Amino acid sequence: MEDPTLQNTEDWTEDSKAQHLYVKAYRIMLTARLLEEKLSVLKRSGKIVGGLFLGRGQEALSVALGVYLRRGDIYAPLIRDQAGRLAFGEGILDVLRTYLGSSLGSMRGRDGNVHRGRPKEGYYAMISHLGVMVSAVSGALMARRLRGEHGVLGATCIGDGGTSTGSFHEGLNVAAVEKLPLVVVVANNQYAYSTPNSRQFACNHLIDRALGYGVAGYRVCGNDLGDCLKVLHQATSAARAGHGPQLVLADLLRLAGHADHDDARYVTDAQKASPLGRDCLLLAREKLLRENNSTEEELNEWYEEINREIESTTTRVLREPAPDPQEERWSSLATNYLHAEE
Amino acid sequence: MEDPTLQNTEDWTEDSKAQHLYVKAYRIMLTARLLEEKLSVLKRSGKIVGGLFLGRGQEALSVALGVYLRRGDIYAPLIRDQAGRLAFGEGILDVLRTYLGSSLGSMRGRDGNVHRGRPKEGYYAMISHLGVMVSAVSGALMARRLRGEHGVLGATCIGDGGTSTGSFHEGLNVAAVEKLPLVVVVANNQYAYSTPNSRQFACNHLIDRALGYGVAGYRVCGNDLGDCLKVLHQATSAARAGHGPQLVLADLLRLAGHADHDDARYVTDAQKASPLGRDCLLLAREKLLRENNSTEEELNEWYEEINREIESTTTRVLREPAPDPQEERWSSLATNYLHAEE
Amino acid sequence: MNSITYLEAIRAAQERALEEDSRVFIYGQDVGAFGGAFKATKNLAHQFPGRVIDAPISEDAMIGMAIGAAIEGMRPIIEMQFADFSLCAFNQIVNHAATLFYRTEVPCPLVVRLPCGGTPGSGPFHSQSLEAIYAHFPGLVVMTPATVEDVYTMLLEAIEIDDPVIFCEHKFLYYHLKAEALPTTALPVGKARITRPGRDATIVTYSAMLHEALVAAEELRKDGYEIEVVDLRSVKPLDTNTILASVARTGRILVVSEAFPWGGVAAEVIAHVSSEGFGLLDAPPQRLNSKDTPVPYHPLLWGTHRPTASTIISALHRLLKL
Amino acid sequence: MNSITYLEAIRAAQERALEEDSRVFIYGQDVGAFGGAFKATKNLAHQFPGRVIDAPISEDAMIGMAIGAAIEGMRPIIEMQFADFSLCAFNQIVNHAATLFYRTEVPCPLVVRLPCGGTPGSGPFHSQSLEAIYAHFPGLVVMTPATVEDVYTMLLEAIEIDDPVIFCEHKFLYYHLKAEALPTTALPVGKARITRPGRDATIVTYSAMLHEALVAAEELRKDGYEIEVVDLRSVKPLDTNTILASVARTGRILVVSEAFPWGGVAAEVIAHVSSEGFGLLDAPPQRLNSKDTPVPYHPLLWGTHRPTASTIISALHRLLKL
Ligand SMILES: Cc1ncc(C[n+]2csc(CCOP(=O)(O)OP(=O)(O)O)c2C)c(N)n1
Ligand SMILES: Cc1ncc(C[n+]2csc(CCOP(=O)(O)OP(=O)(O)O)c2C)c(N)n1
Ligand SMILES: [Mg+2]
Ligand SMILES: [Mg+2]
Repeated sequence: MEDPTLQNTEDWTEDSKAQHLYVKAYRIMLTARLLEEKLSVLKRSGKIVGGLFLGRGQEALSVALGVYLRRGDIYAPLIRDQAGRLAFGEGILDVLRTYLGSSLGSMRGRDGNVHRGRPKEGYYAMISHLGVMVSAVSGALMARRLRGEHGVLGATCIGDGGTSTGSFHEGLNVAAVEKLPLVVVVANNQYAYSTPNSRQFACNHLIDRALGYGVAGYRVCGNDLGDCLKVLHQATSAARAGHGPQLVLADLLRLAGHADHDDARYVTDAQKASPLGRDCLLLAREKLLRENNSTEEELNEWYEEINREIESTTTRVLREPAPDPQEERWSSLATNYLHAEE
Repeated sequence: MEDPTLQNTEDWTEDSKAQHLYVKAYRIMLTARLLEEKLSVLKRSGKIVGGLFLGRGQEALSVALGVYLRRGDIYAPLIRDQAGRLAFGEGILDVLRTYLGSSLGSMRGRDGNVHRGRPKEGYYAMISHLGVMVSAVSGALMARRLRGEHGVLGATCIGDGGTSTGSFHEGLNVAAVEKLPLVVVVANNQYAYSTPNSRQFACNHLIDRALGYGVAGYRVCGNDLGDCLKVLHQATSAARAGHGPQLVLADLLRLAGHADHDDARYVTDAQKASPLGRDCLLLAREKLLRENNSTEEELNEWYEEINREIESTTTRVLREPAPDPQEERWSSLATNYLHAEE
Repeated sequence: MNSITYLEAIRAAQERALEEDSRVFIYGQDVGAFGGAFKATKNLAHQFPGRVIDAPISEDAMIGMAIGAAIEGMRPIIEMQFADFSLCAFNQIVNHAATLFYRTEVPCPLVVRLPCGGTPGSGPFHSQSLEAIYAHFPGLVVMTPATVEDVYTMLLEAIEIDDPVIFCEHKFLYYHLKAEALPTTALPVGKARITRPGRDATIVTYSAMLHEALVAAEELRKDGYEIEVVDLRSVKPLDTNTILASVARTGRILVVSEAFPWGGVAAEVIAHVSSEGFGLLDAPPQRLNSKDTPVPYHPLLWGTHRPTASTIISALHRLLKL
Repeated sequence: MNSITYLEAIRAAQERALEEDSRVFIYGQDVGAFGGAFKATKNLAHQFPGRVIDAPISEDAMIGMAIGAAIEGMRPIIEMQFADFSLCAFNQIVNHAATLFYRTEVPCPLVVRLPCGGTPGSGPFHSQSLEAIYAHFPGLVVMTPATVEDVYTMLLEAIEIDDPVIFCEHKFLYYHLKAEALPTTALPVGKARITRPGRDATIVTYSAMLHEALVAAEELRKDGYEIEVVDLRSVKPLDTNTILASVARTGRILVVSEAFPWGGVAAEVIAHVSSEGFGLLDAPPQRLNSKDTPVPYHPLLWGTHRPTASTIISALHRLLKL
């Protein structure tokens, strides 16, 4: 097992590649944040139906996994992974199409919001039931191995609450038995909906589970982009190199309600005031200003640029057609000759 | 966590209470062994239908849990726990009635063989699906706590294979969160049916799971009755004293096939020849002869006595009526007014 | 109280059960201080300290816990956050809870509360109607209350019953459906109710579809038809007597259910009616279910996927011409 | 080959699939060197190294693995040790595998092999017939082969189909049922077969009950009745055309299924026949299922719990008099 107490970030200002990655990751985080802010507005104005789950506070962790994934890898994000999705290559057009129910979106109105993906491109579409994606990604990796493909990576994310599911346990155990190139990122944001860690598990820290599964474990400061990038680099490299599943445990706080309707009053003031409660996006921005010679103007320009793209894409998508029930095939089978007519 | 390397038995020859318990446990082990040998004969002669799973090689571990249970405790044994069942108070009459399908048995022919119990007496009737009994016993303990009862103990057993079920994970995690007085004994007999540990989990030793659940863990030599008694004493005492769930991991070998039809050829010769492969019953007998002033005659007399009881009970049960389908109520509901007539 | 919602009635029934029966406790995700995802346990943790307990995200263990507690004589109520998540506990429900009494003669009195059914935008995983698959398994009682009054009295009865009860609440009714006061009398579980008497055809339905059916029946009155509407209330047991008596009066039956079509409540009712009441039928019995796909996310697709007053009206017109 | 059992045909189909299609692999508990609990994969791990893989006791993960592999273009076959254990993977099957194509337009071609049905002494947890609950969910194909020939050709077709297939094998047929040779032609899945033509009444059935029905039909011949026996082969899709055509000939129908009565195959078939073929019926359609309790352990109870040739005979006599 790797040293679970890694905390201090590399001095990346010395290293232009790391620096470049940091900047790239920041920009994606910013995009995710601004996009989700727009989604909140759209939700409040009734343009989005269904739950809206925000990744606010979790962008650094999410993006840090995404930036190390390559075309051909498998990625199964969860509800708070807008940043990781963008890093993996999702366009904001597809995000908005799905949330706004455009028939041109990848889910064509059949599924919505966070339940989107393009499985053929390695971007899996989560189902709601927590835990199940771990074994699904593992199966994909097993398939690749059976075909003799190497260097592939699979990655998925889950929350502290999701680790209590039997499905998570079975999936991670199987991945460990098969020594698959899998990275599982656990975002411990201290709560599952309103339920605190103390009612979710009894170990001192979820990192203690790694040993029991026989997988490498890493502990990371979830709102420190530098730390996230460093640890995810180690974990993704180790998995790709054939060292079996890597379990990354991040501590952080969700800086929003569980979903749009939740005011998260159960989060204690002490937690909000603690280092966990700091906003990863602000921290990264401060660091860029401090250590990267970035200027306020530059960063504000990004902000404007991204917002312009979000606005224009929203306008475009709002004009797109909704799915037409009359045009629907209303069949759930891929095999045509088995499709019963009504 | 307790020291996981406990191996050496107390010098119980000095301690008459421990000695007394050892003798009692031995006698129960012997009864279980002889009873199961009779069951094998009955199975071969076609008198038993359904699977016959033997506890051969696991009696020391099983009995060591059973002897520490008291009236009012909850016990959910598994397929190889004949010894523990007898220790908890099951009579051989009920065992034979169930296996031979007597209508007078506790399951009245509705269920059979290992799936027997008397839940109202704290003796739970397992279902086949592995893992589910952990949460069931936990729920019973929660109920007792809600009622203000203290000092109660719940106990259940499972195999190495059973630890891979999601149900086991959820159950143990929940018990840990609730800090319930539960002892979970894992009999690692190296195989789940034909599947070796190497295809079942990837940790070095299943004891490594204790930390991840936040429960106390013990490692015990599963064919050493003295060690089993010592460790189970610690574990049951700790649970009863309010220290939360206790996970006991025993290493041993199953000295029989998975069920009656299996010749267990997959067990390696090296394993059979190793210390794991030694027969707990013989080891205990040798120790009694060596250190307890027991004589061969005495121990042989027990053997005869037990066999006589098994034979006469078998004769009696074979004369008992089978269940009568015409007399069956054919309803699965306890609530009479909801029972639909056919 | 001025106007009580379906959801509030659920809360009130639980409050009363906790108050009157010390064996009752509630277990589920976020049911404690938070009051549950839908607020069906609002304030109860505060009113009944230690008896409204937050569970980890472990549906299988939640039911396992309830089984053990039920064996020990308690009356656990398990709240699933959505009915769909109960499928993670399917094995414990159908193989453990449902078989316990048959196998051991020890009752297993637990209630699994399932927020069921579709609402716009809820999609494939937060919309399912699962009554049929639970009803298929021996040993379970499956209730599907359609009114504020029923959800209150039936939940109280569910808690009293000595068997595991699958209590299907409809999320679409949570806030929309209102009553003036909580009822003081109750029709027992196992009895269907003739919500609207009629003469020309019978609609048999339950849960949220009752209200679509009533709208359709009212609409057909304009054309001079009197449609009888039977609310099943529980789908297991199924009150075949009331159904047959209604068909005896009308000669025509349409069964409406929001669930998937294959082998659900509609098929079961029609199988009974055509086997046992063949001679009563003036026309082939008809059924209307959702389409045979997952429940779609988009409100426009969803509105076409499930039966509505308007598709019921069309089905009735067809039935009346057969 | 001299005489091939139903079980051997399953093995042979898997062998052929592994040989001809490099996308096929088998995953399940003890399926590797051991050859499976029933020996349905005997020798295959040896013949196809690395492609017949032992799984931990993790049914949920087994299906999850298969889903991922299927998305990547493989054709996994999952062996459940007994059908009953598939309920531990219920969520992955009905919510993940079954919805995938509808949601994403990416096919999910996997086969779940379920050793189903009762045998004496197997009891509540090793005897279940689960076709109805899988068929209830959109997105699954549910096959229930009753003959050696069908189990062979249908398993091959199941592997080729682009959708998740629940393949219900009947354990009672594993050793008892024999054929001379493996078939070289096949009726496609989705078509029922008229196993025995008749005139006076139709029995619709499938899986092990086909053989009980055939015995019953033969017995009624002594009384001068010609009973037509339809083998459904797959319960989803359901070949209603063949069923209706048969009822058009005979005017009478009895549906026989070993599964629990509420909302199963029998209810679904009767709902179709009475809705769509009402005018063809000379008598009320009838059904015969197991009793509505868990499957009992004792052979005497079990023999009464499930339909048998003799209870089918009684039911036919009743039907013929209606
Ligand atoms: C098996 C299952 N049970 C219940 C739910 C309902 N649910 C959705 S999100 C959630 C809380 C998840 O908490 P956590 O895993 O910590 O992720 P977070 O929301 O904190 O990011 C719950 C209970 C679910 N999705 N899946
Ligand atoms: C959930 C589940 N899946 C499959 C089975 C079938 N099965 C019965 S015993 C067994 C092996 C159990 O192995 P282990 O837990 O190590 O116990 P042992 O037999 O070695 O005592 C299996 C796979 C089961 N009982 N439950
Ligand atoms: Mg969380
Ligand atoms: Mg074992």
